[in-house]
Amino acid sequence: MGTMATVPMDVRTVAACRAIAAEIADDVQRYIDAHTSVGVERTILRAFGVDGVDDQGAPLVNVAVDRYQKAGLLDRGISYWLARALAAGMKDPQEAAERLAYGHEVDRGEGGLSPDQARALLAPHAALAMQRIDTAREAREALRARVKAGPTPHKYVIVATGNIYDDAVQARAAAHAGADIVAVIRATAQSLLDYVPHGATTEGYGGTFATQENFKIIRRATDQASEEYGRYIQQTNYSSGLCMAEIAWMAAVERLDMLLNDAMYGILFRDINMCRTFVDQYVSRRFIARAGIVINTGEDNYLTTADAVEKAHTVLTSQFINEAFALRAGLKEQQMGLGHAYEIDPWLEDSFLMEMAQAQLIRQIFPKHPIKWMPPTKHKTGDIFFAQVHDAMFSLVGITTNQSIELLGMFSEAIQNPLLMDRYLSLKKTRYVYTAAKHLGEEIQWKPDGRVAARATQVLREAHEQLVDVQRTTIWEAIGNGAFADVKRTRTGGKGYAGVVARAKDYVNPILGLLEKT
Amino acid sequence: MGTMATVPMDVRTVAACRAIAAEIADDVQRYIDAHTSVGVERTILRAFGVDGVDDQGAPLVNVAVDRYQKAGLLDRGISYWLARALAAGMKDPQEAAERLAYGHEVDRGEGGLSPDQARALLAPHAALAMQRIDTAREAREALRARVKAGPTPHKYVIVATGNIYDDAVQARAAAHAGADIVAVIRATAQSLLDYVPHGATTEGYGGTFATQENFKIIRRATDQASEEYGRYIQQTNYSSGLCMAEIAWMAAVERLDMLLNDAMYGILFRDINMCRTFVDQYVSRRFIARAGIVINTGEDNYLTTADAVEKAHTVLTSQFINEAFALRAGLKEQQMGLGHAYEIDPWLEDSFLMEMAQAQLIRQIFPKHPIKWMPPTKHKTGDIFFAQVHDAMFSLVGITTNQSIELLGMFSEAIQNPLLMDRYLSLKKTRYVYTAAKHLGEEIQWKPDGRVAARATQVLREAHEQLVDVQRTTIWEAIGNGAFADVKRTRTGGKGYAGVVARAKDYVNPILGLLEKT
Amino acid sequence: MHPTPPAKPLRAYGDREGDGMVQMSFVLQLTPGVRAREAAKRFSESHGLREPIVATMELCAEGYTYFVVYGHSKHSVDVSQIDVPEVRTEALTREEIEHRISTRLGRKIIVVGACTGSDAHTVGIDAILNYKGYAGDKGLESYKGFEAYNLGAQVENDQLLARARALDADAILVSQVITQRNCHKENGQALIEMAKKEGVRDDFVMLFGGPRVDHKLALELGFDAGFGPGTKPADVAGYLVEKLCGLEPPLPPASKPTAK
Amino acid sequence: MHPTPPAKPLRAYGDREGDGMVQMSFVLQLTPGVRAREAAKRFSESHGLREPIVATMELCAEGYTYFVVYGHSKHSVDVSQIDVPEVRTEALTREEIEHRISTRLGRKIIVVGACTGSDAHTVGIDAILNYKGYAGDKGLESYKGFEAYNLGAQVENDQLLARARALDADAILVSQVITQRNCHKENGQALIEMAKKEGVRDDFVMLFGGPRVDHKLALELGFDAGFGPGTKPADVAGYLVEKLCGLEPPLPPASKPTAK
Ligand code: B12
Ligand code: B12
Ligand SMILES: Cc1ncc(COP(=O)(O)O)c(C=O)c1O
Ligand SMILES: Cc1ncc(COP(=O)(O)O)c(C=O)c1O
Repeated sequence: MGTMATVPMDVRTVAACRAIAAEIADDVQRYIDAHTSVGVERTILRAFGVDGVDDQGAPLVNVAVDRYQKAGLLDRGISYWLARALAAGMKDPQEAAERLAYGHEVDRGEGGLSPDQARALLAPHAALAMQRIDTAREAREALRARVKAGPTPHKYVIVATGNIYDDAVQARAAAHAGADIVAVIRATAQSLLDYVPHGATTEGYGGTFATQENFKIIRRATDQASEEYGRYIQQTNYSSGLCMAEIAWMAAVERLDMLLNDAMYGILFRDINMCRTFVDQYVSRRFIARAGIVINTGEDNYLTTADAVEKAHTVLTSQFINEAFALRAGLKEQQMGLGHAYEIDPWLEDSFLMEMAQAQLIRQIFPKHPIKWMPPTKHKTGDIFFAQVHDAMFSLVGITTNQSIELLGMFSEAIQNPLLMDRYLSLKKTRYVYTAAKHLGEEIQWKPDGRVAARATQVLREAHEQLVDVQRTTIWEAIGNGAFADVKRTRTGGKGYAGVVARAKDYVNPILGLLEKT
Repeated sequence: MGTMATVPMDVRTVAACRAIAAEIADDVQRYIDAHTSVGVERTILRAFGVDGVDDQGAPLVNVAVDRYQKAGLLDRGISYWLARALAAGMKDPQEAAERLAYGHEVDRGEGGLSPDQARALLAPHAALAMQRIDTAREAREALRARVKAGPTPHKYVIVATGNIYDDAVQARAAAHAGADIVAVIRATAQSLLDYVPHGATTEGYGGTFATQENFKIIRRATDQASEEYGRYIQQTNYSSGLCMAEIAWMAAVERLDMLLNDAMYGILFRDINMCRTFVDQYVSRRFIARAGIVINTGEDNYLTTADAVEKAHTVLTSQFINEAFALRAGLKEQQMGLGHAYEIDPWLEDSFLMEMAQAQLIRQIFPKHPIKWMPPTKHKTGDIFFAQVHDAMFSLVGITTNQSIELLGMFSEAIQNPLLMDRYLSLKKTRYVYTAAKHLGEEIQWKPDGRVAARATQVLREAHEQLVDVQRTTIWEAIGNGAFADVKRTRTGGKGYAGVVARAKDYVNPILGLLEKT
Repeated sequence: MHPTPPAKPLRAYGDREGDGMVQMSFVLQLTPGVRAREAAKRFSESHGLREPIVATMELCAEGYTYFVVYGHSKHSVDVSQIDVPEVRTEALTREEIEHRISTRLGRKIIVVGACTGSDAHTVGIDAILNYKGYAGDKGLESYKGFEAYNLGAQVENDQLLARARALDADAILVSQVITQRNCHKENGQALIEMAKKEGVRDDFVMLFGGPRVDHKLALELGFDAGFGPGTKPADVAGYLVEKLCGLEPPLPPASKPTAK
Repeated sequence: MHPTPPAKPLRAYGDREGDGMVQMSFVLQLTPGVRAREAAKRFSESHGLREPIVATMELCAEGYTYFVVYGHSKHSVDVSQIDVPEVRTEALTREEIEHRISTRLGRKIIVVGACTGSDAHTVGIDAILNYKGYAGDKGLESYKGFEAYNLGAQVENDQLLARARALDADAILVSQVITQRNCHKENGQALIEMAKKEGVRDDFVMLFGGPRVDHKLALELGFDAGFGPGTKPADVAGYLVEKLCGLEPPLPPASKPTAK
């Protein structure tokens, strides 16, 4: 490969941005390390192998954790109580969890078992959890070594029929038409559910429920497609919402390749409480890190509510912060699919140049990161013929600046979840643009004193200024002031705050312990 | 305007190409200067003001010229015979022509009137012809000074309903949607007719007949549109086929802005005889030059029958030759809309880069020329959604390399003449691309050692080699060997050869005389 | 453009009056071939297309083929039979609105808006209510005569109604963007029924909005008016003022054309 | 892809079996507005679209509006009722063709081709006849067993027929690319009638080809076979060989899918 055209990038400013982001994240990390949440504790139970739902469909992990939370005992960690149940003779974590959930009385922790004893008792089970993750990871790596992925930018499409079996059909069709990555979009309401639905599902508005069984079904379909088309097809879902950590676990063991996972998306776009989100994202990422999954962050969404020209720098600011959080959760740069998007009003003069500037800047600032590049959505109308063109220009920027993961624009964006035909046509169009302009990025140079260079410089400068600001006020305040996406949230507002628990001094969580040692 | 990105262009090679093309054209010009044709002579009659058809629809100019040709008298020029009829008492050229056509006997030229006397007698009528052209030209210039044209690339669309009144509706609709230039495509069969149909027409396959009345009707519609939308709308038609010179005259006085007019198109694509074509194109261009009309040459067509990658240089070769012919007919560079096209198989790797190279090279070699840039046609299929994208990439090259006249691609290219909606959507798409990438050409530089540069260098080199070849064999032979468009034609083959006449020593043509003095 | 008013009934227009040209695309569960082409033709004919041209036929998934078809539709639509009244084109100016509120009503108009159910698309309701507004037109918050409460996204119907009652609001503004399987209709209707059950339906002017909403639909669901894509805050303000001042309010504007 | 064979009758497929989703676009001579939107809906409904969504409505010329519509088509097509037989997929190889000609016929097959009437599109007939061929498949000229005469473009029917008679040709190949107002059909039919009148129709295998041609149409016009877009020279060669050797010739292949 020749050298790609670059835009000016002041390395000192970039270093300064990273340093500030680190401080911003450290501040929050102190809070995270002192807290847990119902979501986190449920995840831990799942990792210990606890499964199943009651006759109302309530997952066992929810019943158990809620019970101990209500009893004010969650601050010691559900693991501690699980250990005690095991010590009391339960044959395995499943039976132990059932006792926590349905046992005659809540264990108030009288007598016996010190935290260290609990940890010792749980150690083999915790090791088993790690092994399940590692086995899945190795299986993925083996498959990817045998069946190679296509070249970047990877073509990422969504399926979203609501019915996992139809999704499987669509996923294979997408792979047939050239997709590299298939995401199953979640049902509209799921992220606000404080539990993970169970089993295969065939109904869902706006998408399909993320359940462990659904993960299996779709993974099977994409594995088959990988084998059949001789190209590794990546599978994606959403680790976000009130169950972000649980889904991370499920994805880890069901061998998903990617997860939408962002340190702040839930806060901004789902009005989920920030304390809850920060705690949950950390734990989810610890699992993700170990599983070798690539995250996709959600900065692209900012430009759907805020102006893409004026607020371009907020995307970069947030990427630095997301990166800092991710590093603290053990993620490698190669796992950080930082998000950005082509959302400038297409009718603005030189909008294409501004998009180039932003895409190239991000590419340079995050060179090892599998950057996630989102298509136009906000300015799409029902004019599908125009939308095709808009999306083509987007793909052209994608190939020119060598983005890593390209979500394909759909000409029916303003109308519906993509139909089979829409996805096919989008893939065809993208294949054309990638082929026809394959080496464009190597062929050109951006004029050093041109508009593109100036725009890139401006965005980096503004991001630096904003980072300084965020650090000064702390991120908690900054979000309160609408720093991102033009959305304002308060520290104790939003959904799920009640599910946050300060850890006791003798908090027990051997699984997190192992993950933190990874 | 900043400076546009350039490709390497060896100025000496370019100069050498021009010098060779001059010799190639000079060779043919000697032939031209010694010949006339029925088409030329009819044109001269029209320019003297002769008009009308008989009850069979046969134009008076045809009847008159054919009669004198059959009699073997055309070698002295129809003007000579016209002068004699005037000298014999006919009150004006119209009456004189009627006598030539329907008079009792053919005037065998016995006695009286020397060539010089004939010229003197015709002088005021010839002056009137010039005046009609000049008046139209001045009217155009006045209107264009008042109602300014839009920026380049000018957006050029075709209308082709077959019915001139529907065409007028479509033309105004196109102007409303942003078109700068409207062409009325000709009926499929017209170019092989050895006469120009008369009056307003409402039937035609594949297009609308070019008639003087139709020119008036459509000009009125586009003039109205110019006034209404405050943007000068250019009107175009076809000066090609067996009546290319007559149409040039009609266009000149009906104030058309452009004409499709090529020194070789008829030979290659209509199998019109080369002698005939060379003679006709010269005279047509003499009128065009005086009228201030811009020609559009047809090299783009070569790539519909020959491969656009392998035969790219033949386009350039032909442009040099067309330019040389045009110079000999008195055209200014600013009137030479040399044609080329985006016809590379879109699925070829880096096809977009090759198109860029060609477009930029042509732009540099012909900097003052209003280059005509044709959209993809050959590789269009009925997949209209894909075609939109293909056309968008074409428009992107157009704006990046600042082509002058851009024929807009139509997504229904493989299906039908464009519908109202197709044209609207194409204009919308083009407006978007031009706006979004307005300054792209100024923002980039092509790597001096890159693929684009190499391609441009190769095309120029190959064109030079081909020119050397053509000169060696003469163009008559070269066309026989399939030099252009992979089509082979012989010197005396093809349609219309019988209409070519060697000029006698005392050939009279005062109108051409005046045009040659312009 | 044509000098004469449109002939009734109207046919589709390709490039000549009455040619009836329409374009269709669809997928059939067939493999490309002679038979698939014929199937596509017949399928098109059953829609009323004469002489359909199968412009493209491509395998788009194993066993599925994508078609583009053109044909002359025999159908027409009689516009004179359409009872939906045409839009009043002149909206009130900001000054007129403010003036009417202060002179005729003499108090602020209180509005409460939300994007309801599981729908989290706030951009539309924000555009109408928030200061920033939409396409250069400032939102209701920017008017002296309005007091606007924007409850944001994912608000349950009962919360919205409770809030409106608590604030003694004049109007309730509901936004619905997600429309899969008509959930927007269900959500909207459920709110109206709840209001009726609580006997407060007539205490509020109730407006419905979103990209798939039009006036007709809103009326069917029991709202007072519906607002579709391209609505500007001033349209809503104008409507509310006239409605609350007891005048005949202008109809909600048609969805705006989206061209640039 | 689906394990089961397609249900008959077939409906359009959006993203779920049986959803019937189709897309349409068209222009109506109306100005965008409430009434135009309603007219577009009704127009769509008259084509059999249920719950049509007017996705876009834009002024595309003064007084004309462009619409994109999606809707659930109620129509279906019964593939089992389609009598057009499916293609024989394996074409003969070049070697097989040459072999059969030399062994069974023992002489060259003489073909004469042209693009007729005012049609000047030679690329198609050139692709079939000339050495260069099409998409990597060499034309009939390249076969030892064929003697191919390509008369080029704009050839009148009587010239073509005269030439075929003079050459004592086995087959006449007609290409028609321009199809406006069905002139290809008229031209084709006129040639057949001329041949019949001259009593020579059965002296030749007569083939019809072009982007809008299919086997069915060619038969209707009186040709022996029709060849559409994507035809390769070998398809034609194979057909001619089998036909002239008195075997049941393979059907012309379906128009090829155009995807890459
Ligand atoms: C921005 C956006 C988002 C943002 C929303 C951010 C936010 N805070 O609003 C984010 C990224 C978070 C998002 C998420 C999702 N989205 Co979304 N999103 C969009 C998008 C791109 C633009 C919508 C928009 O902002 N339009 C601009 C506003 C100004 O227009 P508007 O809403 O029509 O409002 C105007 C009028 O309708 C009117 N109006 C609207 N409401 C009201 C109310 C009243 C009272 C009045 C008077 C007027 C009025 O006035 C406004 C100004 O003119 C559309 C696609 C598109 N281009 O339309 C998809 C789209 C709406 N989303 C969709 C989906 C499915 C989702 C998800 C469910 C996907 C998933 N499974 O994860 C999620 C979940 C969200 C949820 N639970 O609701 C689908 C909906 C499909 C359907 N028809 O049912 C769409 C169409 C995309 C698609 N093709 O799949 N989305
Ligand atoms: C190239 C081209 C031209 C070239 C032709 C050069 C030449 N020497 O052939 C030029 C530039 C000269 C030209 C001119 C015109 N063209 Co033209 N042209 C095209 C174009 C872009 C491609 C056609 C082509 O070459 N296809 C490739 C070949 C290989 O495909 P094919 O013809 O289908 O052939 C295959 C099969 O059909 C089959 N086949 C074809 N014939 C036969 C015969 C037999 C016996 C068999 C067995 C098989 C067979 O085998 C072939 C190989 O698979 C099309 C648009 C498009 N993309 O389709 C317009 C198009 C065909 N042209 C069109 C028009 C209107 C014209 C003009 C009339 C415009 C004008 N008014 O000036 C002129 C006049 C020409 C005339 N009198 O015929 C229209 C026709 C509209 C219609 N449906 O009626 C089209 C569709 C463009 C458009 N949308 O307006 N054109
Ligand atoms: C990072 C991230 N998480 C989650 C989502 C959406 O998922 P949900 O709203 O179901 O949490 C998105 C939106 O596309 C996203 O970008
Ligand atoms: C230079 C030129 N002349 C003429 C034509 C076509 O016109 P006709 O075939 O009617 O002569 C073309 C084709 O587009 C052309 O490029």
